[in-house]
Amino acid sequence: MRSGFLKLVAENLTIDRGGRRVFQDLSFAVERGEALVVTGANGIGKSSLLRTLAGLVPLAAGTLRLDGGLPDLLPQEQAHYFGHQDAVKPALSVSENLQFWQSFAAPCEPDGFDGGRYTPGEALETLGIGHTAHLPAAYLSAGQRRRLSLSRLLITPRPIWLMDEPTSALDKASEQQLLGLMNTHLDNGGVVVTATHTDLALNQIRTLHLQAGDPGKLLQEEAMS
Amino acid sequence: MRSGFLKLVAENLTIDRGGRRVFQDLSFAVERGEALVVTGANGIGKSSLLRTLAGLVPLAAGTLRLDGGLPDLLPQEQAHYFGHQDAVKPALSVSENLQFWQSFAAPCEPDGFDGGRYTPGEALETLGIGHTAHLPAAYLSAGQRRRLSLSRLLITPRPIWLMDEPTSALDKASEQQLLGLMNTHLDNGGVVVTATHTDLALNQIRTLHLQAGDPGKLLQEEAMS
Amino acid sequence: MDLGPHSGFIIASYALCILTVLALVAWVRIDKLVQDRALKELADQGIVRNRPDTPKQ
Amino acid sequence: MSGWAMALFKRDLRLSVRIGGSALVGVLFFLAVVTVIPFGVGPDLNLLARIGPAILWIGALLATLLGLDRLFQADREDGTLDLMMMSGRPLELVVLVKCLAHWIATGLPLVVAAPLLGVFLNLDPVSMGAVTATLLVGTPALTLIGAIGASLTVSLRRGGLLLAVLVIPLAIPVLIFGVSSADAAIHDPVPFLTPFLILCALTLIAAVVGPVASAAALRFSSD
Amino acid sequence: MSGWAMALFKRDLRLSVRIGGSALVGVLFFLAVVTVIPFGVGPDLNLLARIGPAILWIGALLATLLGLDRLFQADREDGTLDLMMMSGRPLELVVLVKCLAHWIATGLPLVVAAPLLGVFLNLDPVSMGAVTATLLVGTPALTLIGAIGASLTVSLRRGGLLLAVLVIPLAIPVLIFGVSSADAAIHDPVPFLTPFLILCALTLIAAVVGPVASAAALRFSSD
Amino acid sequence: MAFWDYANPTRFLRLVQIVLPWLVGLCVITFAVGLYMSFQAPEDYQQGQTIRIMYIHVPAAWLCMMCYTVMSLSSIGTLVWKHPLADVSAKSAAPIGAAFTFMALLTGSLWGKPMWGTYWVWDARLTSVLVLLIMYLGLMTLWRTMDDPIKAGKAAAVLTLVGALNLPIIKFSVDWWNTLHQPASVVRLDGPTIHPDQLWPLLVMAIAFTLLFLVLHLMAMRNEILRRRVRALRMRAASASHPGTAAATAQPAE
Ligand code: HEM
Ligand SMILES: Nc1ncnc2c1ncn2[C@@H]1O[C@H](COP(=O)(O)OP(=O)(O)OP(=O)(O)O)[C@@H](O)[C@H]1O
Ligand SMILES: Nc1ncnc2c1ncn2[C@@H]1O[C@H](COP(=O)(O)OP(=O)(O)OP(=O)(O)O)[C@@H](O)[C@H]1O
Ligand SMILES: [Mg+2]
Ligand SMILES: [Mg+2]
Repeated sequence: MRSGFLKLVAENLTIDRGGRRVFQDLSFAVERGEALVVTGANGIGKSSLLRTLAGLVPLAAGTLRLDGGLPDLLPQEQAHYFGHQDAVKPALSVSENLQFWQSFAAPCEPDGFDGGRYTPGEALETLGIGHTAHLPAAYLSAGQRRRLSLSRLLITPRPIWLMDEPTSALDKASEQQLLGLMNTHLDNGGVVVTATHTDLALNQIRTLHLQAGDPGKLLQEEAMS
Repeated sequence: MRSGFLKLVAENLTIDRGGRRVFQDLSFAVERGEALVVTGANGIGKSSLLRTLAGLVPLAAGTLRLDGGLPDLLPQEQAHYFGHQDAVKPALSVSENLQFWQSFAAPCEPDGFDGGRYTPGEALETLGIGHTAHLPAAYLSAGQRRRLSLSRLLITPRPIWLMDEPTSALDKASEQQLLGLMNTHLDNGGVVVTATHTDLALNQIRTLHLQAGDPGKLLQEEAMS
Repeated sequence: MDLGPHSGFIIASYALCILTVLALVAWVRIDKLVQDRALKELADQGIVRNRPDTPKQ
Repeated sequence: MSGWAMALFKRDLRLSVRIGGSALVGVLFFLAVVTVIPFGVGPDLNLLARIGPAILWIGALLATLLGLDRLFQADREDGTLDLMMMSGRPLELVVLVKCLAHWIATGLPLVVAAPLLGVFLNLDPVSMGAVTATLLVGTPALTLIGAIGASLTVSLRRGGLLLAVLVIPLAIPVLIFGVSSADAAIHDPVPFLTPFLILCALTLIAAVVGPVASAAALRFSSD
Repeated sequence: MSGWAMALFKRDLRLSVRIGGSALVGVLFFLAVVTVIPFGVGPDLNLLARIGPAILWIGALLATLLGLDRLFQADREDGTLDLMMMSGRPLELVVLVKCLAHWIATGLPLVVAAPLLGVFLNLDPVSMGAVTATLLVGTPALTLIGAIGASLTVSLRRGGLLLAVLVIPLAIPVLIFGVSSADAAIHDPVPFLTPFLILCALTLIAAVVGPVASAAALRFSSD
Repeated sequence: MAFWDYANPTRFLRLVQIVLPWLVGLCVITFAVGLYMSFQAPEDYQQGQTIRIMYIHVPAAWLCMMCYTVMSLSSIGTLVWKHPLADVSAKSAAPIGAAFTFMALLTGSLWGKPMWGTYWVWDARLTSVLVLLIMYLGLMTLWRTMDDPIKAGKAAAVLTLVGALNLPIIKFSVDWWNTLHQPASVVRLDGPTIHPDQLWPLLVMAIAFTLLFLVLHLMAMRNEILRRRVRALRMRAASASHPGTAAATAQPAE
């Protein structure tokens, strides 16, 4: 395991959603090259955790920081979020969709992370939807849309990938391809945090299993290889 | 295998969606007590097939009939559709939601099918959300909403269940419960048609595997177990 | 008491104001009853607040 | 009303009342439009009294049509509409019942608010009564005609404005006879009853054409 | 404009043009409102000419506000808004650029259509010019103020009507000075420039307050 | 004890419990005195007996503006200090403010008919009060429409503050537009110009209205806090019996 400087540190995270406490005092750290896999039953707070890391749900308490990242950027500005929604505009063509995100999202390549720097065309080819580049995104099937959404992560280098059930709605073949990309990202020195209901074949996995419990103690964290 | 009269017969189904042919000349038949599991890659047309059976997507060609059903009802009026959307109104209480569907959807019990006839209260208890009966449905978690949606199938007896990725977004425990209900329905003489990406442990399975091929033909049908 | 030629307007404005105030009072009182009943219903199910003194948030 | 229709009616009424007071939003919009017009037209009370019935009718027309976009959309988005089509109940009746519930929740409050707003427009009691009566008879027609637009735009996210554009041409006869019977009541020589009866007839026609056309559009839009 | 802003601007413009011609719907609504008013008010040409600028302004106000509900909603529903907040670009500027693109796609067509509609209302060339000029300067303010309403209602499905209700009170000063400078241009004695300059000032204020308040509301609504 | 310590809803409820009876008593007494005085006051040489409407009209008008001020301050509390009671205060003030605005409009129109010959004119002050009413009602709708009270509170706070900026603008622009209403005669730099016999009942009624506002506001805030408790507890009830599907800690935030 390559050990580097980049490290996403969460301390005593507490989140309220809809006036209700989702979890309390959750702490963990993920280093470069590592994938944190968040598991747990329905409604336990996996998506909420990822959205918190993405800066989309406000913290009720606790701190979140990225050691070794660019100092003048917030952690979420150095992260990609790949959730249930595709952020694909059906009225734009596939390459227009992608080009917009390339110009719009600020890239971020801290020391020790090598983002790969795909061009939009290469990214689409890599994901096997190069032939659709000039079609309106409305013509894509659900799986193709998801792959288009994924190519966003390739064209703008950012060290942290937050992925909420990334394999959902994908068939087996597409799932393998996705895992390959995630492993490459880890090898490049990136960090992956993913919530899932299935087992993912990633290189360096740490599991964060959320489960209902007494207030206060609610997580088991185990390091697996 | 109990063999009965009830039989859902599809002949030469052809479906166009968004101006594109999804599939052509698809024929199959499912008898009472049998589950037809539709599999295939993303975007191949599983959901489209189910929505066609539900009468929601018009047929471009082919016929669809229910032998042994009530003669003055269309096949879809004798079927339940359980898809990605829950049809749950957050502003109504759980029991108000359910009572509405009980009064609204016409029941249908042809010979040889025994629908069980749950009351709303019993259905909620069976699915383990009885304690939420008087709460607004807005307070339910995603999994609970899905179970509420499922209880619709129990209170109005109808012989055909059309289920599109029924286990999606469910954790393992809820999935088992759902499979139990589906098996009971089959034992009662019902028919289940379901699209899925995972393996389902149902009693009497026939698999319909859709796959892209020549524009003409694309299915293998195999009877298992 | 003689309220002059425009007594109707004066009485109407006082009466309608009193009505409005009464409506406001009824609103807060009924609302209180509703919430109390809901809390009691929940308490009967054994669901009570377990952090009586911690500030919210 | 048979059991299922009653259940649907009650459900829709409950939903309108509970979801952020749709009724309130409609009436507020009505109030806002009526308030805004004098800012444009100027504070001349005679002028306002003269165009008062028109303002109230146009306000009610816009409030009704713009509030209709969720009539079927909410049910479509969460899959309820699919199930309604499979329910074995005649879709035309379903539409009619939904329109009725919607009118009671949002149209009736407009009718009730009209006399109050009439005060701002310096309407005398007779015109106020006349406008209210015409609105009472005419707004159901607007809802029923609007339902056609609502089902045509059910699958489009950006319903409100488009719906209004589609339906306003259809609603113009209602507006004309509504305003003219209100005006007739004010200016004695013209008989009030003729345009008013025509207005009633329009509502009855809308009660047939609206649900039938709307149900057809809904069937085509299912997918 | 820096690269990302230009990319955003182009994208929003493209989307407005491609998706069911939002511009067209806005103009059609404007047209519908302006044509409906004579049906209500009656065909008195002098009266129409007198209230013409007001009708045009009120029509533009409603068309602008009612067309704004999708300004952020579309982006929120498909998750784009989440990504925008993570993009490392100042949200206030993002809002400003989106408003600009939206105004060009939907506000500008209204301004262009105004003189044509003026013909229906029997406006003379001077008033037509004046109304068009005030609309040109004033409608951006409406869009920018409306953006606040759009971000407040971004998570609510039933945005349109509510947005209008929330925003109309905020837009009243714009309406007052818009109509009064148009009127001033018609009735010579009153100076045109004073209200017109105030209108410009209101637009500038809106260009600051709108994006700031709107961005704040968007941040709070993310979840 | 510092005011800040009452930030805690529970302690606030306790405080309300203690203060409320006294406030209610005081309010009733002031109203009794005020109403008596306002019917004893001499009639106006110009407006005759209708001057009695003033004793409710003017306090209601003052209160409807004060109420918006309270809401604006609370909104700052919500957005800047994230004070847990701030949005409760703002939310429960809105209906009360709307009611006072309604009263001011109502009494004003009823006074306008004998004085001006019409119930309503599109005059600067009247119109801006009407706009204020629309703003109150809009805020109430916004609150009702969003089901998450925390988010609704923040959204409403933004709108309240923008509205607070807008109110003076409306006031001035409308002033410019058309004016008919009385100029200020009580709150003036050179001292009140109305007769003391009329001023005193007015002031007592103003105090009574302020007390009424306080009482209603405290009661409404208490209801709102309870409502949020019910909501939190219900959410917990939804998941309580099923730890498998419950959130990690099923604790109410309230
Ligand atoms: C619907 C109609 C009316 C509304 C909305 C209205 C509104 C107001 C408001 C907001 C104030 C407080 C102003 C301030 O203190 O700055 C006020 C004060 C007052 N109003 Fe009215 N008013 C209305 C009609 C009338 C009428 C018809 C009269 C009498 C002819 C009247 C007489 C007064 C007087 C004497 C004051 C006290 C002014 C002062 O001492 O500051 N109002 N009104
Ligand atoms: N937008 C929201 N507003 C309010 N509460 C929410 C929201 N989203 C989720 N919640 C609540 O937060 C809790 C955690 O939900 P979350 O979506 O994080 O669960 P999850 O672990 O991702 O579940 P799943 O396996 O179903 O995806 C749930 O109790 C849910 O009801
Ligand atoms: N509403 C629609 N309008 C037009 N075309 C559609 C629509 N929904 C799906 N399609 C197209 O129909 C085809 C079949 O889609 P369908 O949703 O049935 O696939 P699926 O087998 O269910 O895939 P998945 O495994 O992703 O659920 C796809 O090519 C898709 O692009
Ligand atoms: Mg999740
Ligand atoms: Mg599918």
